Amino acid sequence: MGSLSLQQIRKSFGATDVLKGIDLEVGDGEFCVFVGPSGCGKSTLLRIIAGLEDTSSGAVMIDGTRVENTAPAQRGIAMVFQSYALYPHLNVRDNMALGLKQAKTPSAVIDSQIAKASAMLSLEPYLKRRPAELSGGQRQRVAIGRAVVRDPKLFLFDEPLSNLDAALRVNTRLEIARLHRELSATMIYVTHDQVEAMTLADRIVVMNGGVIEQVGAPMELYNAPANLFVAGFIGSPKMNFIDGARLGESAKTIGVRPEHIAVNGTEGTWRGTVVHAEHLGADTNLYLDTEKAGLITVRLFGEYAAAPGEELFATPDPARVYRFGEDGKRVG
Amino acid sequence: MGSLSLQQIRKSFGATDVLKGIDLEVGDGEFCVFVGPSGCGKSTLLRIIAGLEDTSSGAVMIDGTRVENTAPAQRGIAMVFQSYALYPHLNVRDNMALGLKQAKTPSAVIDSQIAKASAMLSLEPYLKRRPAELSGGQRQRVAIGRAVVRDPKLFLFDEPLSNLDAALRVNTRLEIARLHRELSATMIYVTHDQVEAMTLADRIVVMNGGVIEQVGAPMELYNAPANLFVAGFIGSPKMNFIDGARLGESAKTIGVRPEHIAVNGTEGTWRGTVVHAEHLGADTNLYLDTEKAGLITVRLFGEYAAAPGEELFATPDPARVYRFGEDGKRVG
Amino acid sequence: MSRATSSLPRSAAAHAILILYTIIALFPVLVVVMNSFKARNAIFRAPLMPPTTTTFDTVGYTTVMAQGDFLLYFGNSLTVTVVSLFLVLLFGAMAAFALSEYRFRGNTLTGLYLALGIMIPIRLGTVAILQLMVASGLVNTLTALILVYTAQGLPLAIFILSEFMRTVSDDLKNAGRIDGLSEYRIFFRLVLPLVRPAMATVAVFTMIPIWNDLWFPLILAPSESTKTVTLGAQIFLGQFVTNWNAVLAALSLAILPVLVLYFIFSRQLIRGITSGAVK
Amino acid sequence: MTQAPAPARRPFRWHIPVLLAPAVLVYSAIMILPLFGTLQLSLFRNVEGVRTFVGLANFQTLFGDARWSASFWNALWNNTWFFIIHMVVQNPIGVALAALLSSPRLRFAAFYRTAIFIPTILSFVIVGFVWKLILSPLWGVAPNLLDLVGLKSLFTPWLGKEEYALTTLGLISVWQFVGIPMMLIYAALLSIPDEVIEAAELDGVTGWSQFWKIKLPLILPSIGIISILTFVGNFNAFDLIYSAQGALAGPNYSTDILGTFLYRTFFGFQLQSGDPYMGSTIASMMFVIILAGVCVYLFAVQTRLRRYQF
Amino acid sequence: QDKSLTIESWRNDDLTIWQEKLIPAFEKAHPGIKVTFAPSAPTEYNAALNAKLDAGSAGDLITCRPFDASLDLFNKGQLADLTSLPGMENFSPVAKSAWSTDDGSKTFCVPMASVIHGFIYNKDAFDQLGIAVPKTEAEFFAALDKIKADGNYIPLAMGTKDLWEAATMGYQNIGPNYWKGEDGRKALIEGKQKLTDADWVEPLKTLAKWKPYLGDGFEAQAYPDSQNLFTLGRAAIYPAGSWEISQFNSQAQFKMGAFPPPVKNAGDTCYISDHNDIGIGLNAKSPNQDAAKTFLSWVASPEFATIYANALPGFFSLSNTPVKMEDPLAQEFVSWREQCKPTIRSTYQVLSRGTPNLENETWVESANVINGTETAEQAADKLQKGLDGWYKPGAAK
Ligand SMILES: Nc1ncnc2c1ncn2[C@@H]1O[C@H](COP(=O)(O)OP(=O)(O)OP(=O)(O)O)[C@@H](O)[C@H]1O
Ligand SMILES: Nc1ncnc2c1ncn2[C@@H]1O[C@H](COP(=O)(O)OP(=O)(O)OP(=O)(O)O)[C@@H](O)[C@H]1O
Ligand SMILES: [Mg+2]
Ligand SMILES: [Mg+2]
Repeated sequence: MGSLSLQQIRKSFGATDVLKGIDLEVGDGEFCVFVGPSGCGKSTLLRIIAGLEDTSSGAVMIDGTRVENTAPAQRGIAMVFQSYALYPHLNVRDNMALGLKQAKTPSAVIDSQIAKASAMLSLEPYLKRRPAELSGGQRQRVAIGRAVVRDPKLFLFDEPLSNLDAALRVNTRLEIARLHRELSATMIYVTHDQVEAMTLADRIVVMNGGVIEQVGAPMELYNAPANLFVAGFIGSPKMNFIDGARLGESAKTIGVRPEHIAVNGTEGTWRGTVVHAEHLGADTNLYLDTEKAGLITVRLFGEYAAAPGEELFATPDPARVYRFGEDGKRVG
Repeated sequence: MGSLSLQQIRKSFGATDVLKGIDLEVGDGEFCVFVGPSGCGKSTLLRIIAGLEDTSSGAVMIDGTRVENTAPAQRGIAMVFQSYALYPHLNVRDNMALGLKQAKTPSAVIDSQIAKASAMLSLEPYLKRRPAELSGGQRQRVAIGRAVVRDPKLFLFDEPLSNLDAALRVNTRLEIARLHRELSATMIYVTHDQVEAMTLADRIVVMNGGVIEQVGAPMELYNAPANLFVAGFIGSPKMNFIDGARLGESAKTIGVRPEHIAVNGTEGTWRGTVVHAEHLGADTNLYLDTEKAGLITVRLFGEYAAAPGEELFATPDPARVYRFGEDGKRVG
Repeated sequence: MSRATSSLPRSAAAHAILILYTIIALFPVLVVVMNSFKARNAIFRAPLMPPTTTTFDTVGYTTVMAQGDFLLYFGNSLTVTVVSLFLVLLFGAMAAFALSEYRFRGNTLTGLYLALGIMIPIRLGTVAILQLMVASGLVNTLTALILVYTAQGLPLAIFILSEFMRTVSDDLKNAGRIDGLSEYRIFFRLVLPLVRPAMATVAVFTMIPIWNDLWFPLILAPSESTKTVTLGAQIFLGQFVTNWNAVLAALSLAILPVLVLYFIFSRQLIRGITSGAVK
Repeated sequence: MTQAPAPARRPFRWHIPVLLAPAVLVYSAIMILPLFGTLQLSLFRNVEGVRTFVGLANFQTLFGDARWSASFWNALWNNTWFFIIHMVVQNPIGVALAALLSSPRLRFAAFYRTAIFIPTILSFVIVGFVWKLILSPLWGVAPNLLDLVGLKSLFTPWLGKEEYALTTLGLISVWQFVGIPMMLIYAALLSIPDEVIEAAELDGVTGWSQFWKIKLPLILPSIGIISILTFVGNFNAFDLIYSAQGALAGPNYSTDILGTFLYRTFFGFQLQSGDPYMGSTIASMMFVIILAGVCVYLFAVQTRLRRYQF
Repeated sequence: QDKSLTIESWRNDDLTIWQEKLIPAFEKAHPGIKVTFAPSAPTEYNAALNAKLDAGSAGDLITCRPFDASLDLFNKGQLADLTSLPGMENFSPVAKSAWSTDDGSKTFCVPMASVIHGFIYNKDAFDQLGIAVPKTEAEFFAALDKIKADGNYIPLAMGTKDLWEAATMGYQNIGPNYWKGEDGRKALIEGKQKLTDADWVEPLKTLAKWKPYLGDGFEAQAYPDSQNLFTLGRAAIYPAGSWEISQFNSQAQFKMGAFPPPVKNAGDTCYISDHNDIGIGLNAKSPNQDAAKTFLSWVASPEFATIYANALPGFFSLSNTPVKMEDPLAQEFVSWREQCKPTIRSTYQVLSRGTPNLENETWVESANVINGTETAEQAADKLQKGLDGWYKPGAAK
């Protein structure tokens, strides 16, 4: 229960092709994260899975059954909307309870479900408030709670944590992970957050411009990106791309992740000047203007005292250098 | 031009006290980031600065003039709303142009401003679309663009990047930083993102429950948090808090950041078992269940192969251990 | 065509109900229009029969065209209706915005004061209004009618519009304020376009009584050059004899312009909606 | 910390009077002054051809004189019934039609909407004529139609029977005006954000229960408006009854409502010459009744209705 | 400079006659005066006229309703005194009574026309069924029975929906025979008789007996329905006012005849309602007093009477000089003036001055009686009670 299969899904709004043939299999109980630049069609795809939007062509199958003509409520899914979509006239409790009441769930069960969800999302103090009286983050938590209480076989999350603060974000992320383990429900999750994507996903789907660029386990994408786009998209700060010709390499583009470059004050492969240093506490990002490789980013663990203007040598880890061909595909 | 001073700002909605006496000085040209848990009053404070909400009591001064009775438009500010608040009936271009047209800016200037902003925010393809035809992230970029084109002396950003994808996020973040340098405008910025807060801020204001917990430069907060709350809030993953009594310390609580713990397969201070490992590519988070310190998080640079169940020894960096007293204040 | 969110039986039922009600709504109208093309005898002999070759008769229309300058009357009606409508919408929306947007002392009282007008039939004020018009020399001008209809339409317009204006997002108006828009511009550039559906609705409500009114044209502007269609058609309502052919013809014709206006507004309604609010 | 200088006084918000002025001026000059000029006549009486102040004597007559009061209470009760018919027939039908029409991607919605609205744009003369024609026992439209469905025995001359006439007229009025609640509700329904409806779809709240649980609560303010408009409209109604049943609102005053009663008294009818004094007295009573209703709405209902900004 | 005059009227029906015949005739004789006939719908006329007079925007010439409606205007000073208008001598005091003060000393409108009540019948139907024109009530009902039995025709074309039809074409039509015309009417005004007296209840009783002869659903049958019913040949007898003549002539495709209200017993004196209906007066505030008076004098002239009566058969001139009329049906009606005693409608003079208004009540009660929702006695009782409520006989000035 809960497997999903998309076959050649296409969608256009008028003349704009938003999805250009999406094929995807999501196994039962899998946690699948969609990432991709803004506007690439993630929400649209999610809405198609939910049945809120019709496909222009292609098949959506849940548990092996084609569901294009099944009403959203019959698909056994729950969805958290990017814009929350709370019922403005109901208080938090009723927002969560409505779907259950509709399904004639006994009220004791409703109560316990809501108690659970609101504890998990720290919503207890607000159960009697209406959405208009909540802050942005509080609203988002209610939206998550509304999905969670329904125990669906397939969860659809559209950037559910983007308005939460760091602490809550981590908590809720862990709760969602736990939820996933406990319910063994299938989850489709759209996010912009690298950490969320990497930690939650069984598989990450990288979308771009209406097509899937690569599907794979998080570390697979990190270690073996299929092409320039995925390489640049996964990992933060972004992978450094250097013109192959400049380095005398045959590949079109050479990629090195910032964390795979070591710096040294005295010697190294590329000599450069510190342009800017970002001190994040746990790590430090240095922006170096190098003679050979141009402007590169280097990520260092912990604090590293480097003032702009300082001269440094950067050395890429040779085992961790990626090479991309003319067509953007990785060649080595 | 652009300094801000808040004196004893209080605000209540009916019986709920949302702001409980905020005092803050923001210097001219400073970049000030507000962080704090959801619902702590950040948006409310921003709205009070903008003049969209009246204070219950207290004084708001911009450039040394009390502005409580000055219309928002006269305060020389621009604001990016958490809910975007785009004009639904205007296309992207007009959304950005409206304020300028209003100020009777010559149309050549309008054009160039819009060209600049839309290039910076990758909005060129959408200039003729209406907000309803944009994705969430695209809308948010338009909202930022609308503020940017106006060159105000005081920017107010309410979680402007929360719906952007990682790449755009970094770009826009850098653009905002550049904007700040170039315009030397004062900026007040609300965010949930640690990286944003740490990299952008001249000073970070940590709010909690309607009061300011601490104000300081990013690394100051990271290295010298004033209390448990700030220590826990700044830094991700969160600082490990260990009961002082358990470790035989006099302080009530001992705090160690995950990145300040080293692990070793053979020896160390705390022996523990790996409960869960998060592989983020650039770093790895280990959750260890230790005998002496309970459940702790350890953050390691790069990839680290550790399977749940494995036994490991964790050693905190003694120079980086924080101690907190009964009242939550840091004592050492 | 959505298949997932609308089931066939449900939409079939919806269509069935709507068709049934459409028939109920249109049947009498059809009877009127049909009969306007029939000879008098045929109207009453067989009111349900569509005009046949034997009963087809445009005598009604020829009478209408022969008696009085109906083209002029149409023009007058249209002028009066459109101008009053414009003023009602403009003034009404302005006042509604002031009432719904700002908190000021006397807000509720002003609202109530502006609503008084819907509680007493304005006809009762006829004599005073007429005296006012006589004094200002406006008798037998379309201006007199426009003024009266504007006043008459305002209370309802304000009442409805202020309700709808409350649903416009505050953040949006605030964004405008920060953008430096004056309150007037916020009203004209932001709020007005967003309440377009409500404006269209109010326009429709306001327009109908104006178009159909008989009383004020009769009192204020009965002269040949200022007659409205409805007043013109009254010529055929005699004391003992009513020329039903002519009345039906005149009033059938009179439906057309309102229908056109209605179409214009309902397009606004739809356009207003599709421009929709955002998040 | 330096003591902050006192803030500049909040400038006078000129835009409020400016926005209100045109409406208030036109409305006061052309509506309120004449109307209250008329209403104050209720305190006067024509004594020997001279207008004389008589205080509340006219009201005493209206309620004390058996004949006046009988007419008044009759009209008031009829009016109330007329209103009830609209509330229980017109508004639910209007809301239901709007709900059907607003269902997403309904085909021909514009056609239905227009068709249903057409009766509203007809003049009373036509409405009176056509319904008299249809319901007339002589020309056979209604009897024949009933015959078609085998219900001919149900036919009676509804407009001519005391017990049915008012209800029949009420239903005709419903037929004519159902477009108004429909349009208002339609506009309100369309302003509900799609995503909220979609969330409901996902929650399994569809069809009627979606209407009851989601849409209806969100359009309550509009329903409130419609109710009060119906109330005001009905207690001011006049034209339909006047054009269908004449000023005497027959048979035997069974369709007399406050509007016709007022009109007859104020402007006179046939041999009865108009009595502006008693007329104004009745008008004042109507005004009081309607004002009371509106106040109840404004203060007791409207303030409790929650509005949602979408 | 031409003077131009505007005539206010409720007679939409007469618009073409004025435009095509009367006004050209006048303007030809009086160059320099232009006349416009500006009618409004009859139902709105009184109210609109009053408002315009009060505000001072009314036309120069005012078409006068009979009795109190116009008397009121005169008392308010809105109608000019026309007692000494040249041409007024052409009218008898009876003719002028509808537009004179109660004491008859002042007249304020020039009488234009009266209407006579009676019955118009479908001659073809009568011939076909072999029915003779009924002279007495018994014959009348026998004829009705016969028509009803035949089943081809509705015996009587009348409905009660419009109320006034029942009162005017029913009650006021047959009534004078019972209350003996002017005698009864005057006695009522003087208080010597009451509406509960037999003479006044009787016509209601007779009226109640009409019910079975009316068409199906007559309760919802409006006045135009009755007209159409008769002219389309579906009814045999039409309780009529003479004003119907011209329309019926043009619409009915069968031969028609007319008879006066049948008397109780053969040989009884017959009474007919010959009711002053239309007059024309002068707006006291008109700026064109002289021109208007010229016009009014012309209206009082036999020339006008002839054109008018022939253009509108059924509206009979009130002028002393006899008018030659072409229309046979109209001649039939007017011929009754010779055999029977004319009277005006009983409720019009004095008695409808107060509230409740006797005329209005009579409409309602007549309809109730025919509908069978009240008995004749109950109705009479109510009428008298209503009258007693305000009318003190003798106190009338
Ligand atoms: N109703 C619509 N009409 C026209 N274009 C639309 C419509 N809805 C979405 N689009 C376009 O489709 C594309 C995909 O939108 P979608 O909302 O799926 O993006 P997304 O991947 O969710 O982006 P984000 O991360 O910013 O939320 C966007 O370019 C958007 O502008
Ligand atoms: N109109 C209102 N009525 C009542 N309470 C309100 C209202 N607006 C905000 N609040 C409450 O005030 C508190 C602060 O809200 P605010 O929007 O400032 O939070 P925030 O810090 O911006 O949170 P987030 O990070 O989630 O956006 C919240 O608890 C919220 O529920
Ligand atoms: Mg999206
Ligand atoms: Mg906020």
